[in-house]
Amino acid sequence: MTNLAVDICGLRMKNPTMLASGVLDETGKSMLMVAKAGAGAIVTKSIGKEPRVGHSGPTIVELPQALLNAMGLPNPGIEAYAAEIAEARAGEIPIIGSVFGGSEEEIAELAKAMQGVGVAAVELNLSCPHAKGYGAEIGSTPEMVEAICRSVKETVTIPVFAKLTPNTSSIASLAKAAEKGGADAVVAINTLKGMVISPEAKMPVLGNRYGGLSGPAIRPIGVRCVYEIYEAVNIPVIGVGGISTGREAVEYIMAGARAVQIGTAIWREGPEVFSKICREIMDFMDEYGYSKVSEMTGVAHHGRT
Amino acid sequence: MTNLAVDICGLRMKNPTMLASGVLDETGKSMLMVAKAGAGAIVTKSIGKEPRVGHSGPTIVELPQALLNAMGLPNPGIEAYAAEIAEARAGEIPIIGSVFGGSEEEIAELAKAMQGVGVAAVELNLSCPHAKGYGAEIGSTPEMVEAICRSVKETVTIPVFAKLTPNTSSIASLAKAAEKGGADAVVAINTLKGMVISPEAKMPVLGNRYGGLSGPAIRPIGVRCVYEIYEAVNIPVIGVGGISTGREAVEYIMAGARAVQIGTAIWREGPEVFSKICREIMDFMDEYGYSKVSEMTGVAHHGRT
Amino acid sequence: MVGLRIFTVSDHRNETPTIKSMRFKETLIAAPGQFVMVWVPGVDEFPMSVSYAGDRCGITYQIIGEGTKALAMKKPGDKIGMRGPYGRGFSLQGKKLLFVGGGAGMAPLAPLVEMASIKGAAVDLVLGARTREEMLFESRAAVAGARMHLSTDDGSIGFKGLATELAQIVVSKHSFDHMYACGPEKMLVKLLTISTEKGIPMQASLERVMKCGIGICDSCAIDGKHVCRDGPVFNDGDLRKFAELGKSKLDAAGRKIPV
Amino acid sequence: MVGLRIFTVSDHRNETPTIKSMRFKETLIAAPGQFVMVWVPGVDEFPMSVSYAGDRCGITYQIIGEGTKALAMKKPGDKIGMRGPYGRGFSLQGKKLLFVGGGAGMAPLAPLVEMASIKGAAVDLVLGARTREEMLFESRAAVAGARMHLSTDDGSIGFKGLATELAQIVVSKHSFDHMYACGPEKMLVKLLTISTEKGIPMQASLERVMKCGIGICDSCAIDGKHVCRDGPVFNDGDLRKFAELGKSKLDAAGRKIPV
Ligand SMILES: Cc1cc2nc3c(=O)[nH]c(=O)nc-3n(C[C@H](O)[C@H](O)[C@H](O)COP(=O)(O)OP(=O)(O)OC[C@H]3O[C@@H](n4cnc5c(N)ncnc54)[C@H](O)[C@@H]3O)c2cc1C
Ligand SMILES: Cc1cc2nc3c(=O)[nH]c(=O)nc-3n(C[C@H](O)[C@H](O)[C@H](O)COP(=O)(O)OP(=O)(O)OC[C@H]3O[C@@H](n4cnc5c(N)ncnc54)[C@H](O)[C@@H]3O)c2cc1C
Ligand SMILES: Cc1cc2nc3c(=O)[nH]c(=O)nc-3n(C[C@H](O)[C@H](O)[C@H](O)COP(=O)(O)O)c2cc1C
Ligand SMILES: Cc1cc2nc3c(=O)[nH]c(=O)nc-3n(C[C@H](O)[C@H](O)[C@H](O)COP(=O)(O)O)c2cc1C
Ligand code: FES
Ligand code: FES
Repeated sequence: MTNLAVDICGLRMKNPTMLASGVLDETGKSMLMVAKAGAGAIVTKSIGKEPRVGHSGPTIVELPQALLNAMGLPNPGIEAYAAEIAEARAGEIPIIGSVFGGSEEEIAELAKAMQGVGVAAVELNLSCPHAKGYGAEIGSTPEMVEAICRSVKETVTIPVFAKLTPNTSSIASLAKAAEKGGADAVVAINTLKGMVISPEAKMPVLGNRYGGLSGPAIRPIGVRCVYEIYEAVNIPVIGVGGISTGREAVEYIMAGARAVQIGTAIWREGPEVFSKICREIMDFMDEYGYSKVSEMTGVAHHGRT
Repeated sequence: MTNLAVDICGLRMKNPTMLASGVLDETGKSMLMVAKAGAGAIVTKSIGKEPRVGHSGPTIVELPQALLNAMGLPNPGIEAYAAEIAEARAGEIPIIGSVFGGSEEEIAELAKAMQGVGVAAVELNLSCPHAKGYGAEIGSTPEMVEAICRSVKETVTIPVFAKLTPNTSSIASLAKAAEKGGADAVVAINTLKGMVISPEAKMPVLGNRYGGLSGPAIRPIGVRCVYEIYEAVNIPVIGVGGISTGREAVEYIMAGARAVQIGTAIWREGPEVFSKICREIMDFMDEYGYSKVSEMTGVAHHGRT
Repeated sequence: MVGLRIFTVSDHRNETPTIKSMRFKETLIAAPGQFVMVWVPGVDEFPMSVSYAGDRCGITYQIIGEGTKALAMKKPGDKIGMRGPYGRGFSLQGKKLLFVGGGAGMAPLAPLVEMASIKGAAVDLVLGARTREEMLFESRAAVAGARMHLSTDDGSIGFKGLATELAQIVVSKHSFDHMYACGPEKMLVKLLTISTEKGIPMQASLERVMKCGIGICDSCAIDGKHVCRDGPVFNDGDLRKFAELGKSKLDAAGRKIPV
Repeated sequence: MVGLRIFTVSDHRNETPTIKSMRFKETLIAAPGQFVMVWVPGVDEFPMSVSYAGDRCGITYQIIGEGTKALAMKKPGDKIGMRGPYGRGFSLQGKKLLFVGGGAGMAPLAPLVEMASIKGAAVDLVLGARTREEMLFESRAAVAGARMHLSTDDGSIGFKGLATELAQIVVSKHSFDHMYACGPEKMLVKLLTISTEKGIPMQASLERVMKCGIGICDSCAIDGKHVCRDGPVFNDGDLRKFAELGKSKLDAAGRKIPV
């Protein structure tokens, strides 16, 4: 019997797909809706201490195979957001709380608050490419990644996932640093820093000028990152970036991912993309004789490592 | 009168488009053909000291908006290649010799040989993401970039272009290092390191596993890099990555590029893409009232820097 | 770029002292009720209903804040960006139709009134405004053949009172088989009660903060649905299920605030 | 992925002691003369003409080096990758056609022979091989209705000598309005002379090292044209312009070597 269930650091997921942070996860009811649409777990929007309105518009540019976004980490602040998480937990799938902050202490504090609200794990956004003083700006050196992971691990008892940036010369070094700092898993990748200029307007389109590139265009970069990380660390890897079919999810899994996250695919396909991807993974496993998802994890390294 | 001519470090180009290194430039006759098709200048394939057959196949994966390649820097070696350059020079547009090597000395020696063959400028490939010991492996820290540029500048009298990798947390730092080392211009970007896995074959598709992503998918990353570099250095920037229309060339120019290079667009559009792009740039300039290309360079920074 | 297109202002005129229409040289195919994200370069981007679809497309907007103020400065020949059209517009059903438009809410309704008339439906329009000169698209609807019912808060023309009060009166006198509405959410809530009481199916266009316009950012969420993708037009079945309708919405930071 | 598709071997058989045909369960639409890039996972990728197009598509290959050796090991049910079809195939013209195939060069010609027969053209085929048992697709062409002219280097069957010598004889006896050829480049050069002398238009399929298959890497260059994109089939006009034809080609490193 083909079985899609996976276990990541004790989180039991009925299938290996998670909602990626920042997409349809500002409200409890939307997260519930995505849970009903078939996701195996939900990562919340990245939440900070205080409410933030984010960047001015445009916050999104649509491209043929990608989105460029500079939302700017809008969020109602951890206090107000607690009610949304409480609502989302009715969905009976694991809720992973994503947090961002400007310092070790702030991130640790937020992680603790998340734990208080009852999330199953916390994901540290060390990788948003377009918010000054947050995200990738504090997650771009192994030293910072290690220090932040360590602080958080000293503060919470739930599993800690470190979400890493691909805007680096060595994501494997960042992953090793996360592992050393005690992270229970790494998530790769966040968006790639990009820009679109309107020649007619003579200026960058995004209100913030710079944004993060997501969607099918970045998938080869995400797969490569997961492949590199898998060879560098022993903790689980969660793959994300441009997945919109079961085959593409399997690509990440074979590169080394235990589970995958899906964001931008919702743009073209709606939340139904989760059940579609799960069905496609199942079909692939049936055809190629896999009975458990974990049998596929990392097989693309076979005979190499 | 709308005029497409540009001048880069003394190289007079009839239009701002150059053939990017590694595409249709292994033979003199192909370079001549591209010159006839309308390119303003030609960058040669990256040439090393000895002949190299490159990686085993597959060397290319076609994606909807990108190519992933791992040619592996195949080339006949500088000695044999001299004849091809001699042939290409009949095209009466500037030929820029691209070189790669494993050390400062080797690169400087190759640059000197290129100068001997009569190229108008030399481009240093400090950025190929898929050849062990070359390219990005030696061009990923500012220290190395500076040292290599300095060695080359001490060795040749023709202009030196440093081609940089986007697989870094700060391409602006690499550009500053190139400027400090004496480079006359920087070229950005080379390909992004990526991987495609075939789930059915359970392995990476490329013979070399890792490859470089090029084409429309990477354009927002290239534009961002040029924009960042333009704010960081005073030497000219040459933009490359995913350009296949005049509008997209203008995007790079407004981000700060004095000229652009075109590679992957030839895949879908053939070498005729050069004259098409030039016509489209001309149309844009006519409509928006620009008479010289240089009037557009960097205008997307207006009111920012 | 798939989404964003540059449009050239062809003309720009005052519809009322606070509402302007901007038309463009370019064509935009859109169904009544669909919207675009309007980019005023260097300022902001915000959602606007397509008030004129097809050739010489256009939008009609109320000057509210920074974005619409900057839009109001644009002259013929100037360029702005728009992406879309997005969302699900109105679906034209029935033969005896009641339209209720409050304030700038007439923007998405006007092209639907025209379409309904062309298709031969009988159209009654309850048009509400603060005062006489703020009445939007009154003549446009009249020219299209709608039977007009005007209301103003100050009684400067027509019925003195709320559009919903006038709608209640109209509904009690005539029979309708479909209602279409756009305007303040309190108005929509009352119309929904009328729809329920009288058993008249209703469609209404909602507004929420919209950042992406394409169903991914959650800023326009209402009870797990998304105004940008599932709406902006919802039918009475959906509307009745929305616990947040007329009560709460999200602000730009995602905080729940009263409507 | 746009290009690469996975194909399942349906059957695999020896055509001659050194040439095998591999057919697949899947369909591949390709014109005669077009080629695919064949990926033997874990080994290499190389160009092969499509020798069977449409349903149960297939390729026919000579065992040369590592790649084709690995291919020869595949059994029904095994999977390989192919991308394509690429390039410009043959364009069928004329009514009285002369085909000249040398060795594995019959692979792209066989489907064209079939197509020509179906369209009612008269087909003469000069088929050359080293020895009798290396004769490729002899019966396939005969079944299609081609008039056969065989030549072997060792005289074990048919004319003893080169296919070009036999072709010269055939051409002197019959009249033709088009020639189609594939085989060793020296053979093509001689046929081109015949084509020029007799004024018979000719098309021939060329081989060069191919790495990308899509016209960007320059490895298949011949006088500034690209076999993968401008070819592999060229007409006599192009062929005559190629100074490198029969003389030089590039090796895998891009060095010019003798053909
Ligand atoms: C689907 C949709 C279609 C719309 N169509 C139209 C239309 O056709 N014509 C039109 O005039 N407007 C329309 N709107 C509303 C319009 O988007 C806002 O009025 C506009 O964004 C205000 O932008 P601003 O930059 O001028 O104001 P901001 O600076 O963004 O806001 C100024 C003040 O106005 C308030 N405000 C912001 N948005 C709204 C809103 N939606 N309603 C009421 N107050 C608001 C803010 O809270 C703030 O206090 C539509 C909205 C949606 C969601
Ligand atoms: C457009 C095109 C269509 C082709 N169609 C067919 C076909 O239908 N059937 C078929 O059998 N072959 C065909 N070939 C030739 C085929 O691609 C090569 O024989 C194959 O690449 C050899 O691969 P390998 O890995 O076995 O040998 P390699 O290990 O790559 O090479 C082994 C030896 O063979 C030599 N060699 C390599 N390529 C060729 C070549 N093209 N011709 C002669 N010797 C070569 C090498 O130089 C080397 O010495 C075609 C080539 C092209 C360009
Ligand atoms: C609109 C949008 C908002 C995002 N917000 C966040 C965020 O708040 N925190 C975060 O860690 N990642 C955020 N991301 C990144 C995604 O979680 C994901 O890493 C990335 O988009 C790649 O996956 P995808 O191609 O499936 O979207 C956001 C992405 C998008 C498109
Ligand atoms: C097949 C191929 C081969 C390439 N070879 C080289 C090379 O030898 N040296 C180099 O500096 N860049 C090389 N590049 C990178 C291009 O010059 C260019 O920087 C990159 O492809 C982005 O531009 P594009 O999207 O227009 O192709 C190669 C790219 C491709 C697709
Ligand atoms: S505006 Fe982003 S989800 Fe609706
Ligand atoms: S095989 Fe690459 S150009 Fe022809």
